[in-house]
Amino acid sequence: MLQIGNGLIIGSIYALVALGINVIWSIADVPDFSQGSIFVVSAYIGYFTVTWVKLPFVLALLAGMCVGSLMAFTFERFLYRRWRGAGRVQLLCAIALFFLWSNVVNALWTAKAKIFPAYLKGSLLGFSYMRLVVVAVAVILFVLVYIFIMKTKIGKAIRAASQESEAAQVLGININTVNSVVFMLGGALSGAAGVLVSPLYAIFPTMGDLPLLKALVVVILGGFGTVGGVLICGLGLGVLEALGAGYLSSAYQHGYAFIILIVVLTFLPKGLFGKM
Amino acid sequence: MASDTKMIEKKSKKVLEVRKLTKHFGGLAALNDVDLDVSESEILGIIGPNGAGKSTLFNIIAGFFPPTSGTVMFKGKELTGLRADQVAHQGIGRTFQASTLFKQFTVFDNVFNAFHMHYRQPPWKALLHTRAVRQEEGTMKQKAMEILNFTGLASQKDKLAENLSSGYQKILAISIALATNPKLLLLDEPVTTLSPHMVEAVMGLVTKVRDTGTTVLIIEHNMKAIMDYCDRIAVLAYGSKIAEGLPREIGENKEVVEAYLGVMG
Amino acid sequence: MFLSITDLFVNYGKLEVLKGVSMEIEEGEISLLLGANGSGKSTLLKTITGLNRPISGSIRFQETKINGMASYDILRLGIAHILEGRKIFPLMTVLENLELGAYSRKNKREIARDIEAMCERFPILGQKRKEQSGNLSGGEQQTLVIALALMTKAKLLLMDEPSQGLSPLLVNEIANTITGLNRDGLSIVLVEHNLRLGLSIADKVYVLENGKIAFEANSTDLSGVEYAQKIYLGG
Amino acid sequence: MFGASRVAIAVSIIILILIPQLASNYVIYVVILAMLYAILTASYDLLTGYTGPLSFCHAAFYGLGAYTSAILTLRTGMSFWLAFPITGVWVFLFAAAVGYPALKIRGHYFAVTTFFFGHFVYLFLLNSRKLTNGPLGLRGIRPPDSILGIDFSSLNASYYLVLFFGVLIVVFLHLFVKSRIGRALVSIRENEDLAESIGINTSFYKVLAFSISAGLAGMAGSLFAHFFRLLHPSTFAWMISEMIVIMALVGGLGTLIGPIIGAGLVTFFLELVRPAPELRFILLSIMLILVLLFEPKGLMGIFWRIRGEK
Repeated sequence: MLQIGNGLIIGSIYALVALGINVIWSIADVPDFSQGSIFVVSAYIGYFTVTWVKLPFVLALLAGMCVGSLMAFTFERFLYRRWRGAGRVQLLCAIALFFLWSNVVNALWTAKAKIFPAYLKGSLLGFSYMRLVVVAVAVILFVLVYIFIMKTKIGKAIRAASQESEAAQVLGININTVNSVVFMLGGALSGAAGVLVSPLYAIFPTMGDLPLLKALVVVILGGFGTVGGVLICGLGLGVLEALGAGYLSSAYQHGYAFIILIVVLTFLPKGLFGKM
Repeated sequence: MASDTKMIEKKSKKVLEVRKLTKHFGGLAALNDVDLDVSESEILGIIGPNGAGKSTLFNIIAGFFPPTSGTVMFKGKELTGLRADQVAHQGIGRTFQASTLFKQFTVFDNVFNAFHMHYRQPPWKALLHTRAVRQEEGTMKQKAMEILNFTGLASQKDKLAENLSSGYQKILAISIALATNPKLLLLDEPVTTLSPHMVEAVMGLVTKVRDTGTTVLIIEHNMKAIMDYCDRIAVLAYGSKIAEGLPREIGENKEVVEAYLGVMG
Repeated sequence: MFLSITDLFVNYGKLEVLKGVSMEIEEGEISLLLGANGSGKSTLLKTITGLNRPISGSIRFQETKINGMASYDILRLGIAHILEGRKIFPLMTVLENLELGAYSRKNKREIARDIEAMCERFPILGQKRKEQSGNLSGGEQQTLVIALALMTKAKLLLMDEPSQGLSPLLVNEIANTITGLNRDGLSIVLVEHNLRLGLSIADKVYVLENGKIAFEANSTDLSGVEYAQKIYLGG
Repeated sequence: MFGASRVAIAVSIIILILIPQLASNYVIYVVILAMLYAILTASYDLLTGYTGPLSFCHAAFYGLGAYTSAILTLRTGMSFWLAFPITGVWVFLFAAAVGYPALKIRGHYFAVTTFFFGHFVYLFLLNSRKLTNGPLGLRGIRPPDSILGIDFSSLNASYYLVLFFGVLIVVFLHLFVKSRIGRALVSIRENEDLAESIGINTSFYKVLAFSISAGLAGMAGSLFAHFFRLLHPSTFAWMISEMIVIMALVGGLGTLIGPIIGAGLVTFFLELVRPAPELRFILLSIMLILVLLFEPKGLMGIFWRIRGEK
């Protein structure tokens, strides 16, 4: 029970990062590794907002999301956009950005782990409130993104562009705007995930590696899935890992995702779910 | 009379037999129960409106994807289930609709590379570049030059493929396919977009290829090329074969004209 | 002049596709653009609506130079484009598709009214408005594509092979729809393989060959067979 | 042109042979490192440069090789001279087993999968405490046994050992890519459909290139293990894979010589900024972005441009 709960908590972090990567991948056709560094940078921004500026956690979360979307916007506007259609270069650029920012963080704030101060005390059914907040915020963000994608005008434009890019363009959809919006959306989600996870674990420069990898797996398994599909895949992966760690071996906890990935891709090359 | 007996004689030597070939993409039927017989040393034209399933037929014969049902027999041997490279080893060469070439290679290297499956020296010797291997490569180079001479590209041999005119690109695509030494050649739109002069040149080459004993299957929209150079024509529409016969018969077939051009009278 | 194209050059990679296309299209007419496969008809249409960038030459629409403009600005000026191959948004409902057609328009009440009008004009769309458009039949999808383009309220409609892959019965329906639209005041540039469809409704005919307009005429000047010979039989 | 490049290669080999006689121990040490990286980039080039698929896990095979060789010699007392080829074969086979399903995945999916695989191997090295001694690393690895009276615990002898195998591997790669197999690989890179239509079994050759590339990286790992005699998982983390990618791109993919020059230059560059270690990778990644922006063909692209070729 506890394991399933913890799995859901970490799974909702995977799902948050995955959702952004998923939308970006379906529009810009690049697995945006730089979301991993946005995750980390935002976690630090959240940390400094709480410890230095002494603002409440909610504002730290917002700050992280703003910084995240700003970073992603910048990357898209000034780098990825130059190579639209040249997927290989975009991918190399994404890797370079991830590499760059991991090291910038390391240079700025050292590899030494920082402890994010607790902002809520107490627990429910064995889960601290802070953990429950993670799931709650994740669910709220998922609902918001769902409404955004499904109901708003720009959301519909995003879906249209991901299905038939040229047809969307001749109907008056500005593909540059759509790109900017999806990157900002992705950045905000990764930023939120980074800040949310900070109080549960320590903050350190490589904290984004695993969530990024797991999110990429979720996206691939979900086969550019629906918003709901990403959530289910993310939570499912979190729970599977937690159960695996509990009953099999915790040392290889992070390998399960890889094994699942290889198995699923071998037998179901299109992933588990349908399209957005 | 004489030509009729020749036809009968030809029919007895079937090279390719397509039986009840069906291909569904999702819910869409791209090919529906298509039967097709191709005799030795004939040029068979396949025509039909866009989306009729012509390229799908080629891709299935060449092993690029499997049919939903039905079979393809080549010289009495079942092709269905073979990979594309295995089909090539059976003696089937093909070109692609868009000018699919090794664009960054020279014309010569395009053809030379296509000799891949004719090497007999074992790979470890190839690594050591032994004298036998160098000799073999020399032979292949010679053969590549022979093909370029045959197709008339010898003067262009050092140009990069991407810098060729579109007509020469189509000829280069055929030259590459010829390097596999095919018994059956599948040409996907070999003269589309070409000027009448180049059409003559390419189709002349196709005839020359046929005269060496190779059977040729052509998908083409240029009706003049098809009518003038094909021995027989098969017509596909909406995934089914709606007619087959001599060019003269096809040209007079109202159903064909209607399906293909939408022209009455 | 309504739409005027002067000396347009377009490359596709290193391949020269259009080599100096010039044509003038009058308001209120149906212009049929013919040419063999790969002669550059789709490229020409895509260049008009900003999906391709020309190397040189100019395109003017109602005296505004539109080459170099982005697709969404060209649409706002009043040119809609029906791409080849029934490009709808298959994972969205019919209604959502129609809303996307009106993406560049602002007035919500008008849009709602137009959607209703569209559902009346094409009853099948009204019946299936809640269905995922990917599940519609080929003919229904083609209807939806046309409805989508109409939702843009364009003055000029570029249509790329609307009859492709449709049965003869549906082709007739499409022909009726196109003439209907034209009667309502829409100018149309039609790329069409089906000569009978094209010639029966077109006012002007243009033939694209070797990257240029090789030939233009009023559609009544020649019979269908002569056109067919011109284009397909290499006459 | 051809003659000039032959002369250049001969001169560089002579310089490489002379270095231990002329330079300080520090320089020798750095050049050994550069030569190990050159083996890695050259073998990486076989897959990504010549065959096409973009891979982000080369350091994983490097690490697998290093640990395999170290564990074999430590646990069984096997000699380096036996462990070295066994390591190569084992990593080759391992890569074939992984590559067979993985290479069915195309494009970005493959790249992401390799990235994941690289991290997976790193985590395995880090967490399999019994086998690899986990984060503490492996110590006490023996230098290669002496043969013909050469004592390989000396720096100079190690240098010549790495140089010898480095040259051997590069010559092998050169022969490989110049052979008809190499031509088949390049055909696959240029156009996979056309390659199939001329009878090339593309999946077989891709797995072959992947496995050979990995096997050679494994051998580089083995050399590394017996030269440094100390292994730590972080030497094989994903950042090292990315460093190899950067070295190869800086030099120019698909040229063999380019990635080797890239390895040398980047290693040299990394030593220059040694006083500010936290800046090293920052500058490296900026270097990659600059290469992507201005000359995707790397130094070889600049070289060709100057000579007015291609």
